[in-house]
Amino acid sequence: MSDEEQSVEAEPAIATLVRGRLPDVPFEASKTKSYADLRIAPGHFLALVTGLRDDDELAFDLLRNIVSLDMEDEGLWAKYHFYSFKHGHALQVTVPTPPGAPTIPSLTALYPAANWHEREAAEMMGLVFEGHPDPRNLLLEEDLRIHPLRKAHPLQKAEILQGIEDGPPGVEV
Amino acid sequence: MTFGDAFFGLSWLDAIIRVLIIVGAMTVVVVYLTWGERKVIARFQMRLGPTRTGPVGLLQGVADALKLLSKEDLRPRNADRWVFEFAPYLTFIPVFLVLVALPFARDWGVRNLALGMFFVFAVLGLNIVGVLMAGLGSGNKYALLGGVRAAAQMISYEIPLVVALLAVAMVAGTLDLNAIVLQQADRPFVLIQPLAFVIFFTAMLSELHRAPFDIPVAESEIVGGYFVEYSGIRWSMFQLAEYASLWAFSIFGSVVFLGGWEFPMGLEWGWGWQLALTFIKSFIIIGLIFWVRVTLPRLRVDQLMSFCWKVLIEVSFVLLLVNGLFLVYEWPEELLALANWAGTFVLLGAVYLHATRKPERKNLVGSYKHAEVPTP
Amino acid sequence: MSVWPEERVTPNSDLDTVDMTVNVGPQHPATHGVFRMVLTVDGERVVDCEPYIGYLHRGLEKLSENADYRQAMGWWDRTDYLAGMCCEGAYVMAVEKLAGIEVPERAEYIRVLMMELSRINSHFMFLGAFGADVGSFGTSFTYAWRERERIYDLIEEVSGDRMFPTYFRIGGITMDLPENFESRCRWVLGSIRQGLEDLDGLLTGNEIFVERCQGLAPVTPEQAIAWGFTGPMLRATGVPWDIRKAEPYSVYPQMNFEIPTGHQGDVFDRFHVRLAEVYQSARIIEQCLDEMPAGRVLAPKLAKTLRIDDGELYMPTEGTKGEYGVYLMARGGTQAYRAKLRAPSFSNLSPLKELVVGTYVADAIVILGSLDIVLGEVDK
Amino acid sequence: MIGILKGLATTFSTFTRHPVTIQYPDEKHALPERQRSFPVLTWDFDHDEPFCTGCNICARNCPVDCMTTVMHDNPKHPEGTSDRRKIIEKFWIDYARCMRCNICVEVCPFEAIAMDNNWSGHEHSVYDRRDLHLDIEDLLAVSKSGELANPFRPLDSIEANAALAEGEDAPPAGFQGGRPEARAAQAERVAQGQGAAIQEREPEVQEAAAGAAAGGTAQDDEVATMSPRKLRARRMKAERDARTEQETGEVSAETIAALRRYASEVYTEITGEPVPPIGTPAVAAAAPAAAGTPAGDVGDPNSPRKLRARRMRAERSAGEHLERGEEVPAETLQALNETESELYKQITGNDPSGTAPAAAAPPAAPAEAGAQGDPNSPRKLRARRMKAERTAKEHLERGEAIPDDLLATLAELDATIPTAADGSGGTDSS
Repeated sequence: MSDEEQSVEAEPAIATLVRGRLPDVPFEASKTKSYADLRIAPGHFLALVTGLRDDDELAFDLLRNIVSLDMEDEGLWAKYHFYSFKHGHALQVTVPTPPGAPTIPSLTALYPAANWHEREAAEMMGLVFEGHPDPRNLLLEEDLRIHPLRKAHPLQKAEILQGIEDGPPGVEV
Repeated sequence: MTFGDAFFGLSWLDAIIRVLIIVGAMTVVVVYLTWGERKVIARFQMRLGPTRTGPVGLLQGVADALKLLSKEDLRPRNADRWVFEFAPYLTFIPVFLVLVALPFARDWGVRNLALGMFFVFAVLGLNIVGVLMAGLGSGNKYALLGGVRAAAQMISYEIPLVVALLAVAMVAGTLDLNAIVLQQADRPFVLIQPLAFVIFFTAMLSELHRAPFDIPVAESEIVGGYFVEYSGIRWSMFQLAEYASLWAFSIFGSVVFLGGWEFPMGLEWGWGWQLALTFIKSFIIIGLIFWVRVTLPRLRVDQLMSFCWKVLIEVSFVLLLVNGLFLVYEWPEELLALANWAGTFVLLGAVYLHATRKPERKNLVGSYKHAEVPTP
Repeated sequence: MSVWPEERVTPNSDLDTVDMTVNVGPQHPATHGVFRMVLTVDGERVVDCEPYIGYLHRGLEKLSENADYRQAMGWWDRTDYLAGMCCEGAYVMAVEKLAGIEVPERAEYIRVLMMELSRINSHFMFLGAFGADVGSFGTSFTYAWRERERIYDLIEEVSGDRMFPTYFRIGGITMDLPENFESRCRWVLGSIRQGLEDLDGLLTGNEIFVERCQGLAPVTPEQAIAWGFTGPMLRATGVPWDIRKAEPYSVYPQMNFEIPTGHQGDVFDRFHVRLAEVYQSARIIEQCLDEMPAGRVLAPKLAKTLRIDDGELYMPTEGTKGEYGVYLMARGGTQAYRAKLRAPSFSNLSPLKELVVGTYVADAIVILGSLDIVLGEVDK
Repeated sequence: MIGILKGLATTFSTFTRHPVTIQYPDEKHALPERQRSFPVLTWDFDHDEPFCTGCNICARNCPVDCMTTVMHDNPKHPEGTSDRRKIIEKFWIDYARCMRCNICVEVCPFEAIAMDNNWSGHEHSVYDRRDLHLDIEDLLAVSKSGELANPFRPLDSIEANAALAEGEDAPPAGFQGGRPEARAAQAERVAQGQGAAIQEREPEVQEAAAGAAAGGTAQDDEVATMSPRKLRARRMKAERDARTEQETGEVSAETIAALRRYASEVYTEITGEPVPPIGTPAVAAAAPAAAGTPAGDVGDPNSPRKLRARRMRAERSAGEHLERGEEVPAETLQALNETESELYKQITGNDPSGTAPAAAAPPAAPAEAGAQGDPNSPRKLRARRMKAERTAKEHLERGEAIPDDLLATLAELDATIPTAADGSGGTDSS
């Protein structure tokens, strides 16, 4: 499914396949440099994913990766990458969330692999995954409520002489 | 000059002098055993081993000793004071007692006891107490786990050790170590009792917490076992005990199985040659121990226990039975040797078949009865 | 008594034993880096396991978003620090695909050769460390290290640095191979095969080793896929899936090599799959050496500082531990707008609790060793 | 048991093999040429100063910001021993932060920074992290001590690769800095008592003492030796200033001077006078210093520096001719004669005529010009006379009458007053 011959407006094959198999799920398809991308609202997201997983025509049984994105004014997004061993095709699903409410239904029930990915996305970007069994911080300390990967979070000034200044190194941001 | 009679006629002075000689010999041997082990294991792993201290690293043992002497001797606060402090002595004294009964040459030994072998068995049981005291006394989880594992292992492996040696004693007819050596003039007992030697060797490895049985000191699981909280001179006592028992057991093995100071040369050679022969044989056994230590991975605790209780003890009792049968009916010795060799191959074959049985699909992950325990 | 911590009492067991928590802490010889695992132990059996990660979190993704594409290279080969070139290759291929840069043929071959060398390097680290976990007191470690040193010397001669070569550039590689590289490489391959025979002889047939690893934490293919296992962990369960064949990139389609798979997905199969993979990688390296074309090693007319306009891409590659995926989003400018690493060890480590509960303490260490995790990429 | 026996056999076979470890501090294995430990600065033995000019490109490109640089004017530039105008003064690299990614070596335009590829680069262990902030002395020590014998430069390799790929032969190794030959050459120079650095150019006379006029002549001299590209740049800059000032109405004096100096057409628009051609180095003495030009900014062509410059130019061109074996052309001989160079004596065998005719000493030389020596010496008089004659001739060529103050000086120096018919045109051949 290389991208070149696909004319820009024609939908990628996967998208038409998914639209055929799951007619009632509203999503817009587009192409990225690597995989076809389906954009869907958080509301219908769970329906789409259950369809993708259970439908034997699609059979996306591997959830590869969850990427959390901070699109500044357009709110927080999450991108999921699926792969099917049976058919060998892959797919990317984008779930944009409005700036105020970054909540997405959690996939841990469908894919156990999503557990740690969602915890990391939650702590790094501030997305909220409802229904996650264990929403504690994964990489950062327990009580740390900052979201370092957000664009607003400043990159700490490179402290020139570690341990020289009396306070903790490089705090004066 | 025979060494049998007492010095200056006074038996107590004689005892003190011999004990001092033994203590001197032991420290020298222990110091050079640590160096030897590190050198030999390094060679097995294609590296150089200690070369910095002394010409070929010869002063490594001395350097270690000095370092340990200068180290501060700590005791953790929640450790039980007296249990913690007396534990090293209780692991070291039994090993030292074993050396008392061992004949190094014709009459060279502190005391030539009529029940030499029996005395050794009795004394061996003591150091389990020391290990347990160290494990429980130091108030550290790792030490606790190590101590309990060590105690379980040593107790269970003592039985096959004792039974195998009894089988040899039956064939020799006496418990006096000197007499046993004299009987091996024409053929060492290892040729007649190979199964006993195999059982003795494996059981001895686990008594010394060595090679496949070094579970109490398994550095990759519980770091360091029962002596993890010790430091300085107390820790060196444990090391001393370990290497001294290694040397004591190898001397014991060479005396009982490899014909000690008599086998190939007979009695007319001087006591110097006899001493040298005993040492050479004990170094052969020590070399075997190092070789096994470098090669074999570690057994798990339950495998260790099942190997001892389900395999070694049965085989050693069968060995005892067979020896008894042959001795009662005075069948020829060669037949006895043949039966023993057959027994050895049966044992080794059983181990091989057990290990390479077709891997039936064990219970799948997560189905252990404990798993439904509510996690916090 | 002060020694016994007041822990939860295990219900429905006749003897009211007390569970003890053993802290296999960040500084522990068996945890391959800074990883902490708190085991709740009932006697010798593990009842509960709580992994703690994040000690080696260096903010790779934040740094990559605040440095231009060339500068970020230095951080990416520090993720899987046992196979520097594989990570660099993944990152560089992702950026080139995003920017649409054509890499000359010779550079592709050299990249594949270097990536396979790093893969062998990382597998030797596993074989050595796993032997030590099971208890062979460092003999397997020194055998493996002898080969790793030779591979590192070779990489040092080519790129200048042993672990973090920063040898690849966007659009090719920095410099061509030195003249004596071919003979040196064939000699190293010979010593790799010798090292493999040593390790094979030492561990594989060993009854005690077999006894310790056989049937330990077996995983079915469905469970593995559900947990997101990839690479040797997934192939050990019998699924012949390798991204170099499933979604080929670079010049891998011209290479012929098999994909070794296990049967039961237990610790023993994982060991065997990785051992077999080293032979396959050696084969690939030989093919690379034979078919190495001449020509340029850097794309012509490269921009001084690379600017990529809008676009996003997820580039999965076959890292040493599994699928090492690089997600990049660019919105103009010299810096990536979002860079995310899909680390194989991160997913392989996540079901540790399900794998370890019910086994012994000694087995927990062996299972952790068999996952072959590298904390650099788990914590990113 | 077969597996265990196979294991024992393997360990025994390794027992018999030769150990692979070496005693590190005593024996050290040879490092490959491309080895890179930490960045160090390279020392230019030819000019006895670091190659680094403090341009800060490496500090900007460093992903971990581990470099800080301070730049200052190169004291050796006026002395003429180095053509670097700026040189590095302070340079810190924090080895604790450096991740050895080799980007600084690749971006450095002056090959001033290289990766230390010998063992000294690996022995930086210190007790305190702050000791890892190496300053310029430590950074230069490796190269200065000659240890950094053949630093490896990745860019040479890329260019060499590209060249080989296209089939040409590989360009010569780019890295000149810190080479052992240069170090040996410097050692010889120092042994023979010369300065540690090569003498690039004549040390420039301190500008301040020569005052405005000399300043002018200094600029003229500069114009004479400037490359066409720089000239064009200066001219266009002057024109731009002129344009801007024209909008504001009045064009300032120094812009006009600049326009004149760089022979820009805009000059003729503004002042309506023909633009004098710029004195190109080949033409010896045609500096258009018309005495009557406004505000005498162009400066006196016969200032000692001008004379010396002309003499050296003449000698150089004569030398070239001699090397090529041709006969030295007339006007070069004449120039040699005028500037009393010894070379004239060697060629023609008699004393340079410049000093022979004892012309009356014309008193009207600009008083402040003769900074050295007695203003009325015969040589000075002759020079003034010839200058007066030349200016008079130019006036004739432009068709104007010779101004009377010039007539007075001509009479005073009893120089031959050129008539309009005298078309010899003096020496300013185009």
